[in-house]
Amino acid sequence: MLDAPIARIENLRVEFETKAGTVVGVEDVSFEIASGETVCVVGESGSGKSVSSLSLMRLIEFGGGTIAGGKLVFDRKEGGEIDLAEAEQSLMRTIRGNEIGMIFQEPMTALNPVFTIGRQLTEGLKVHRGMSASEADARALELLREVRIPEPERRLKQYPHELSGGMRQRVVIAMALACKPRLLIADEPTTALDVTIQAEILALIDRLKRETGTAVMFITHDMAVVAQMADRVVVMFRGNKVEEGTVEEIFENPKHPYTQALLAAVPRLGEMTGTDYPKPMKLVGSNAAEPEPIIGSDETLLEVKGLTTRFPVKGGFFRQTVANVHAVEDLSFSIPKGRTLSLVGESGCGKSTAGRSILRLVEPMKGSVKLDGLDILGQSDRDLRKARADMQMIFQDPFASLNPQMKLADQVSEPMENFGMYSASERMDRVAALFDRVELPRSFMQRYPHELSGGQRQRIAIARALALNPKLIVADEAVSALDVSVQAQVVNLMMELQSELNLSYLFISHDMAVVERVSHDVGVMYLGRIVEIGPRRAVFENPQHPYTQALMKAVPIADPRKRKQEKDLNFKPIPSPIHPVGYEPVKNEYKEVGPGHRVLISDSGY
Amino acid sequence: MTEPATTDPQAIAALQDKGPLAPPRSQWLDIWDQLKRHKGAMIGGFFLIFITLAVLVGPYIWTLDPQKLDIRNKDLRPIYTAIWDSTAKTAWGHPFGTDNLGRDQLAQMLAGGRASMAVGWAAMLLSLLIGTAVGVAAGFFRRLDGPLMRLTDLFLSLPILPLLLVAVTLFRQPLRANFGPEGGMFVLIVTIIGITSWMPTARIVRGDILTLKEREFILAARSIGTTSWKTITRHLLPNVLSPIMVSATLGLATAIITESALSFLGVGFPSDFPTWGKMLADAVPRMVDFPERVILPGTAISLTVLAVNYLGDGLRDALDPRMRGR
Amino acid sequence: ERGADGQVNIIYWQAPSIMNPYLSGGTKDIEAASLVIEPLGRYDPTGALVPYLAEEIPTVENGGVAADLTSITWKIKEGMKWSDGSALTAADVVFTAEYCMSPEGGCAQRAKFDGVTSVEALDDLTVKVTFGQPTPNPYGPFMGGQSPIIQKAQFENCVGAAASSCTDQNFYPIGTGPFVVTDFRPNDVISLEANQNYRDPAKPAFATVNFKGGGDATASGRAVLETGEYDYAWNLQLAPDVLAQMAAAGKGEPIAAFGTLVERIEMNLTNPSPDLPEGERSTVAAPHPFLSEEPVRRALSMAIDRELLVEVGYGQAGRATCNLVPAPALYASDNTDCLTQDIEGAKALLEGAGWTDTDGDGIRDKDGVKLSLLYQTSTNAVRQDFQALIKQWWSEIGVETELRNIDASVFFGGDPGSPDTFQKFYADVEMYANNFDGTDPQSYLSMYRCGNEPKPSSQWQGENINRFCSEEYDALLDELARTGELEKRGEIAKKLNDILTKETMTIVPLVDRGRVSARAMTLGGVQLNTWDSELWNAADWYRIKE
Amino acid sequence: MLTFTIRRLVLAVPTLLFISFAIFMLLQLAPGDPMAQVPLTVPPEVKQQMREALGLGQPPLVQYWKWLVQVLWIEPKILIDWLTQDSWLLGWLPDTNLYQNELRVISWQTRSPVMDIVIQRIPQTLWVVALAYVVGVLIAIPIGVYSAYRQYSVFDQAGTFVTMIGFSIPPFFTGPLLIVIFSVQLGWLPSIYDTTHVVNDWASFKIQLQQMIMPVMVLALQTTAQISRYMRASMLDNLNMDYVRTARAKGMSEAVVVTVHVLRNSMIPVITVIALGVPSIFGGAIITENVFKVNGIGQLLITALFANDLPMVMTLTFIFAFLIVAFNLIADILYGVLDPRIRYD
Ligand SMILES: Nc1ncnc2c1ncn2[C@@H]1O[C@H](COP(=O)(O)OP(=O)(O)OP(=O)(O)O)[C@@H](O)[C@H]1O
Ligand SMILES: Nc1ncnc2c1ncn2[C@@H]1O[C@H](COP(=O)(O)OP(=O)(O)OP(=O)(O)O)[C@@H](O)[C@H]1O
Ligand SMILES: [Mg+2]
Ligand SMILES: [Mg+2]
Ligand code: NI
Repeated sequence: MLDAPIARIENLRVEFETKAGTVVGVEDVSFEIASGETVCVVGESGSGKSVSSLSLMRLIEFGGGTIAGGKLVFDRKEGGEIDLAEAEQSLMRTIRGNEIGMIFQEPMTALNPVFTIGRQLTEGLKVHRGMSASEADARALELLREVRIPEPERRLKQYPHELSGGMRQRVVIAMALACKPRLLIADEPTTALDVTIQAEILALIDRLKRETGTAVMFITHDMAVVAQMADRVVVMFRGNKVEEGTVEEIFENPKHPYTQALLAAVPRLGEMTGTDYPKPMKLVGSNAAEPEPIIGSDETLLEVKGLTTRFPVKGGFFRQTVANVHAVEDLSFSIPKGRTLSLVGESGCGKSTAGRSILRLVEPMKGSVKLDGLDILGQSDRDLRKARADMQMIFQDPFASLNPQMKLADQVSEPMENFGMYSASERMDRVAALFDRVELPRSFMQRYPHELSGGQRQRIAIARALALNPKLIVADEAVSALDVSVQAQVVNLMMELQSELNLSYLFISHDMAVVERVSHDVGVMYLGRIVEIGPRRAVFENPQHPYTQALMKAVPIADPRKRKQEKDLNFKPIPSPIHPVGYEPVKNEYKEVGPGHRVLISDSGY
Repeated sequence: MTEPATTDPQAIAALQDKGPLAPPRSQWLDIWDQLKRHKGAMIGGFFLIFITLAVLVGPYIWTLDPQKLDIRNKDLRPIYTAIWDSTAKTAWGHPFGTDNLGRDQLAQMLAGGRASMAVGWAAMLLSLLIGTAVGVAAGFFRRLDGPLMRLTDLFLSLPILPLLLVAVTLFRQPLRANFGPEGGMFVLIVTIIGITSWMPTARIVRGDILTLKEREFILAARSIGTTSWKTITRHLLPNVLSPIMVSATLGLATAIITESALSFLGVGFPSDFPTWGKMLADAVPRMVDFPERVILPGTAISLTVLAVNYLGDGLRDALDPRMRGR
Repeated sequence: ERGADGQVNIIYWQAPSIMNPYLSGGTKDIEAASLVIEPLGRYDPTGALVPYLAEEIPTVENGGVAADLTSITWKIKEGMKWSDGSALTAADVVFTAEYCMSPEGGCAQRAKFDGVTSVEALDDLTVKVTFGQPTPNPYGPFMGGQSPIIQKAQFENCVGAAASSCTDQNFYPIGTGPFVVTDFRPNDVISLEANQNYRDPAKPAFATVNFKGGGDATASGRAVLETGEYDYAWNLQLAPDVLAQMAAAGKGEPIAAFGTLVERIEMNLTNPSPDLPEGERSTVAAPHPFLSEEPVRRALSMAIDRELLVEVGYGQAGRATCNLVPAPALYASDNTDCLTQDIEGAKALLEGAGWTDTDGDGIRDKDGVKLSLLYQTSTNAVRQDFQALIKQWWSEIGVETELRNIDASVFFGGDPGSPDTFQKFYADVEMYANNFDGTDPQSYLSMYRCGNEPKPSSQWQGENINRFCSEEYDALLDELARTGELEKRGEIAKKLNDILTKETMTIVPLVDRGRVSARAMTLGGVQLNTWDSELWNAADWYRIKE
Repeated sequence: MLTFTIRRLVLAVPTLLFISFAIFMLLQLAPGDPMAQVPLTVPPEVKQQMREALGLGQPPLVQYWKWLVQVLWIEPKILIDWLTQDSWLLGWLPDTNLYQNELRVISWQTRSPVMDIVIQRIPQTLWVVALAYVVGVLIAIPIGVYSAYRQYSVFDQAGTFVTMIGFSIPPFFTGPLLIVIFSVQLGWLPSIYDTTHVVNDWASFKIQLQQMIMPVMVLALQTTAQISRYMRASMLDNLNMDYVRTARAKGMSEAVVVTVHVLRNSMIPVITVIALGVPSIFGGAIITENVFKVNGIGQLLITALFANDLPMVMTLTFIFAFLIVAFNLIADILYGVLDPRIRYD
């Protein structure tokens, strides 16, 4: 504790009136934040983190909630302490954005799409600081420089959609900082971002805190981020605070069983160092035997050669193709039966496109894909449908990949129905078996997706993918959107299924720690190409390509004693993958640096 | 890495997903439960049922022939006028009064309601059907988009009156032979209203389909080998239900009103075939002396439209599983 | 004094679209034009002929009409001036005839000039019209609102095919009438001002006319009778109770007058069954299965209560009638047999003719033929009320009726391609109203001549709607054409009328329809005229000062 | 954006040709005859002559071609001549004399050029029908905004109720009702619209207002009902967006949040709905125009229809189709202009 607390939450209780009755969002939470201190609030999804922070801003009322009890004591710069829970909205308006700044979770939607960055930045300044337009503009420019946005002058006149996710999040931070607030609330500011950008944003917040002495309330469910940022940690669980302590205490000596379970579920980069084969995680409280490593076989299942996918950019008067997005360039790899190949890389590098091209959900331009000897790209539409029975896909967003209007059982049985497999009653039996398989109670069969949690939903997606007994599953960011604890369970489930059913996975992710956990082989992608590919151990322990090295450096480690320094980070923005029509990229050439470990030596654009 | 010392059962519970605790129930029960909570929808629904029953069953209870002229008893006032005006000509035999030719107003209301509701529902359903089909086709099949949208423009610019006249000339005879004079005209009117009012639905549905198509679950459906037809019926249509519902509620109102406008312009059902719209149109010149003659059908139309609107609101909420249980 | 009374507001619920009656047969256009252009003579409210631009009405007695009835000579009043100040001469009259008789011009009043072989100017003020054969009624050309004189100087370049491109001339004709058009908005509004060169220096009393068109009869009635916004409303075809209620407001009064317009039911003597091949349907080749029987037609007529129809549909503006020619008195038959309803008599008649209800469904039948009728008419509130009433009466005598109403523009459109025109008569009975121009019924009665029926070979043109055919009738018609003596003509005409109505019941007249218009209480000088334009004496209108 | 616009414009040409052809054939099929107004006393031969004088004897394709040339070639020439000779806008350009007395599109009913009549009707249509649309929109937007902001409040419920009632009552009833109340009983307002009225000072403007108010209100009722529904739905969508929370977190007042941030976003879909409704101004007010005798384009169309004035009906429908296509395009462009996320190319 450095100073007198700036904000003190005492026995906060927040309720929501819903049609189903009163829902308690936060039951009983108390903690305090001192200036110059970063307090991380962690906990699984729905534990009340956002609700607490919104209550502090008194924004909770607009979402239909009421502060049913407790105090929110805030120490104003002048005028001493007040209880925000009792304050008038008009008073709150002078505090919000002025003395308390807030950064929201979703950089994509937190900005108003129809106003320029400049306008949104200066708005608060004009209201709280009474600045003239030109003064506000000058200050906005200054702010953008502070958050290190390239070409700040140009940004002021741009619209949010013209910026990348990372830049947008920086704008949101700049907005929160505009009036030099004394308390900054950051609600999962990096969850939606790439590792590399995440690292930069974290460094930025940390630097601002150090330079201005702002108190920071940092909300996240990513323990690695906590380890990186926190001075103190508050652990929340189902609306209650269950534990509080300095970051070291929490990480090294968690008291509450929930905290212990949480920490156990966090995959940590480097955990697998020294092993060759992936191994399911040991979770707290599971009575399963010590997990076995998954060996797989050497027999090739999927063989991809020279896969190239480009998206035409139409333009001009006749809507002819004027350019191509080179999403995937000359990709070659193979996956043996029962093994996992992971593709990692930054957002937009073509991972998803690669996965979809293999299933021909997008049409590749050239190359060959052979699944168990069957030439996928050569199949007619009808045969392709049949071939798809052998390869299935699990998507990133468990919300978006399930039809909100269909019952779960129907969704899981749909693939079987499509292929006319089994009779109706057999199908239901099989669905039930699949529910057992993915460890969901059979009673869920008659429910709708929205009635399930994210993890449960992802299990449904897995069950659906398994329904056809596929040989290959393409898992596109299958666990990225899940809470750590849930993530661990889903990852374990996938690995168990692999060892039991001898499945092969193409595992697409940007989370290096998870990748380390699950893969036999790893391919690192950059701008549509694989820059380095090889056995996981070789790639992780001995990265050869400069991009791979930089990527490894950016990954936060869930250990407060291994914090990264800002100066370690060195990222260039990814060049555009759009090239005019006649453009022919160079062929990929690889150098073999170890058994099966190849590194791109031709130009990669990095 | 710190291995937890103890395995506390609470920790397992902590990591277990908390699912909904309520036992599963049938979908229709759920929808019904949700609907029950929507007060407007309930009132609307009951009114709709009431009026439907009234026009369906009413004529068997109130057996007076709506076309029967009773010229001696013409221009009777509804019996309730007797409350404030004891000199008013009223008769218990004609509780809603009679019109200028002595036709019983209650019987006319019932028979007229039958026609109006039938036209409204049928035309609305037809226009929904066409609109949804065109909208889905245009949104789903990229190649059909341009032609279908131009077709929509064409239909938007078609004038309804000449269309009706053409249809009457070309099809009256065969339709009359098949459906009888009133039935034939019914089919004609319904068709004309239907094919001149599907365009907004098509536009809205197309827009929604275009955005839905980008959603991951459609891709997922494709990856599990769902055919286009199944994708449309299983995944797309249920998700555009809500804009379709809005179109439906507005469509019913428009259909009833268009029918009345056609009656007003004198191109519609045979003259002795009552509809609410026609009753209203016929009564307008006498609305000062006999306000009930405009008020009765006018209120009937308005209340039906309102009821459908509220019911539609409620159904839209109830049919959306995300809204249910909230 | 001219122009002293300010503005008069006239409302016609059908809006005039042109000011040239030669290019439009519509009453609204003819009447609007009558404010501006005038004929040589007009009919007055009694049907008598009065000279307008002519010195006097030429007759055989005064020598204006040749004794052999083949020519008529008009003398124009001296000093008549066009509104542009130039003098009206015989050349203008001759030109008018030329204009209308030019075949490419599509003159709507061409029938007025039927039989005319030449029109020549004898001198500056005398015109002689010669007919190809003796014409007992030579007052077709230049008489009445349909045949006014137009100015040669203005229309010279508009003869024949050029007629329709002369927009200015057709909208702003130069005339001799009391008013001059200042602004013509087709189908909307006409603004007129007093003609400074009008022959009577004290007239018209109004300086300007605002002639509004459009809407419906109810609204225009309301504008005169209830709100007083307008001074004169034309042709208020409204139910009597509605009209009475409006008049109760006291701002104006309805005025009524009778002419020759008769609302009637026409019986189809041929078979309109859709089962017949096209070309035979509704033609003389296929007689009607039961309407060809006289007792059936008579029974249908007997079942109708005409007085009640009048009460419901027309009030003061109608009279029950049994005659096709209800006026003038000279030609009107005294047949009143049909005026009392006789349901029982009708039943007995049918019974006697062998039409009985054998299967107990309430509909009479004979040899498997049911008395089931399709009854069509044009769309119009009063007609639909009539249909409903008559359907009811017919059902009482065991006749089933299906009603059909057809949009007037189709029903009267004469399109040979449409199955719904009154000429095609694809129905068993149909109802509409018709009248004759002027006071002589000869051509009117000639419509029912044998062979004059609409048929495929004549592109379904023809006026013998019922497909009536009688040698006796045709012989009488020929006799009428030869007869010049009025008494005798009257007798023959009455006989013809009775053949069609009383004796054969081919035509079932219902109502002698008068014209109801409305005037504001403050508008004086109005004399409703059904023989000519209602605005025939607009020059005499004035404002009644309180 | 520009290429998009040009592309769509060029594509619009075949579309319009196709639409006009389809409508032409439809009208050809329609029964009826321009001689319907001619009394029965006029003998059939005369009617036949009149028909031929109108050019009715020609085969339909020839008629269509003639009409097409007249509308797309001759009428524009007249417009250009007028622009360069009489209009103040382009009057400084050298006078052109493109029009050489070729036959224009002539109405069968009035024997005058169709376009002249259409132009004559424009003021009424703009004064009443267009103004009603504007009024309707102006009323609808605040209603929609407020009912969404206070969803399920009394105001919201009442708004829904009133707008739905307004939507469900046909204008042939509301019109006469207003007339009976305000013209007959109270005598405040004229029941018949004077199209010749010229506004040149305050007093005449007041008269214009008086005669406009009833038809405008009757028409606006319909517009209001629909637009406010759309507005409400769109507002509801946007009120739950994250950026609204961001704006509040910045300390913006509710007024700013709603009227600046949310309104602008919600207007995007509504603007296109509004734009797409504009064409109906020119054809959709038939009954109201008739009731108040406003005699605008709608009344012109209906009289032409009943008189079977084919060139008039054809030309009006074509103008209508043109407007529909044009406003489709405008709606798309507006969408792109208002929503920076959308860029057509
Ligand atoms: N507007 C609302 N209406 C009803 N319940 C709500 C509302 N907002 C939040 N809740 C409930 O309050 C609880 C806490 O939600 P909160 O958003 O604070 O979770 P969180 O910890 O921020 O989760 P996440 O990591 O997913 O952001 C949840 O159970 C949620 O269902
Ligand atoms: N349907 C498409 N049309 C045009 N371009 C596309 C399409 N899909 C993807 N792209 C482009 O292809 C490139 C690769 O996209 P892809 O989705 O494969 O990236 P990713 O590595 O999966 O990124 P993320 O981690 O964000 O999911 C991107 O530049 C993207 O903009
Ligand atoms: Mg949250
Ligand atoms: Mg991706
Ligand atoms: Ni550890």
